[in-house]
Amino acid sequence: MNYRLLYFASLRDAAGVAEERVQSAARDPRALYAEQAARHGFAFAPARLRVAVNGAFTGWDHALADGDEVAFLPPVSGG
Amino acid sequence: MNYRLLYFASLRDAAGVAEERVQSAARDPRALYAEQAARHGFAFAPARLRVAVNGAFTGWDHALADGDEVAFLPPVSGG
Amino acid sequence: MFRLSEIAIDTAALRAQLARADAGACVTFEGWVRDRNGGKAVRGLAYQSYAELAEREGRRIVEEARERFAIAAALCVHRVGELAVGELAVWVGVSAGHRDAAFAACRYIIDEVKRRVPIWKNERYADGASGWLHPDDTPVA
Amino acid sequence: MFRLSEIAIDTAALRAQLARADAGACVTFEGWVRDRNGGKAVRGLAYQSYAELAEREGRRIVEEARERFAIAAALCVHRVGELAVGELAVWVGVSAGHRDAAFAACRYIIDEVKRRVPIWKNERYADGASGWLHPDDTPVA
Repeated sequence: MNYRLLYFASLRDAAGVAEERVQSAARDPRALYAEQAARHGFAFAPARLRVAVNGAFTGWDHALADGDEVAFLPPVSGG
Repeated sequence: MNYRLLYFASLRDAAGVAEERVQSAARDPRALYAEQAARHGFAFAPARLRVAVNGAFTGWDHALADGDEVAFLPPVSGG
Repeated sequence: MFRLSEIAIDTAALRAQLARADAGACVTFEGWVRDRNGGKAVRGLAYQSYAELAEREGRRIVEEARERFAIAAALCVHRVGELAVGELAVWVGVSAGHRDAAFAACRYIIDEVKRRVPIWKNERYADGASGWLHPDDTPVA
Repeated sequence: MFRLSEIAIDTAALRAQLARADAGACVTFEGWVRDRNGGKAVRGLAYQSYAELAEREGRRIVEEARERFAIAAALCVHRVGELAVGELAVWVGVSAGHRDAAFAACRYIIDEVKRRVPIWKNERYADGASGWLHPDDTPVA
């Protein structure tokens, strides 16, 4: 499947890009993050992150569809 | 003794003046208020009021001195 | 700082006085003249004060807030005289390193000002009546 | 209303939007860029956001505040991009009939924004270093 991945804050620094398109056999955010964490060397365990698909928060077991926009969100620090 | 009395809010309306000078045998604010309440028809019981002498809050048994400025203060409603 | 004002309160100037390089939070409270009270339409109001004692007690309250909470600066200005509906009656501003102290101190100041500072509100109603108010905004009996 | 802003926040214009004839209380919170954090001198900072989701989540928070508290109006604007020390990073304003609800709703909004809205702060230090921050303002390990 094809996904569009968005990266923010320290994940963006680690990936070296703000977004990228990937081909992956992963069918949920959990598997997709494991794959990308290994590739980019992300330090965060999934429990520290939230996941959003197509601009809405969702769970790590969400069933992904081809073309989905997926973001792994580090702990926020606005305000 | 001579006192200068200040009136505010509904006490001012009842007295018809913002301040007045009175001669009185009263030696504390409690006796002085009883006297003025009878004269002007003040509705407030002393327990509803606070008393200030010379611009500072004090108690009803405060020993008054000749020339003191005494104010009986209705419940406040600023803010 | 606490003071009474017979003219409109310049909130921008007051807020600028709260700026501190080590302050990360600023909380302000504004009390506005409402158009009704207890079902009666309000046209406006007048605040009367015992000015000397009001400023002394107001300064004491601001000083208490500085002692009780970890704040950088605190200011309060209360209008006196005639006010129209929608006008600013009282302004409280607090800056602090962090928001907990800023919220707590701002709340403390307005609560204590309403409870202790000798200022009295007289509301003018649309039906032509007027009256002094109790602290809980019910009319004096 | 919640929105992100890439330019300085006009607080006077926002406050004017909160005015309601039946509102007697207005509470605002401002988050300012501090000159230090954890003992390090801060030169400035940059906020990054996931804009689409940040505005959606921010609007949800303001809507929650309107459901939970008896308020008249609520607004929140959060800066993104580069900010200098002393600049306004986030503004929350709430008007209400009475001050209890105004204070509670203002506090609710800033707490939830800091907890939930996808915005990240990167501080630039006087020693030339920079770093992303955790929600508790400690550096990311």
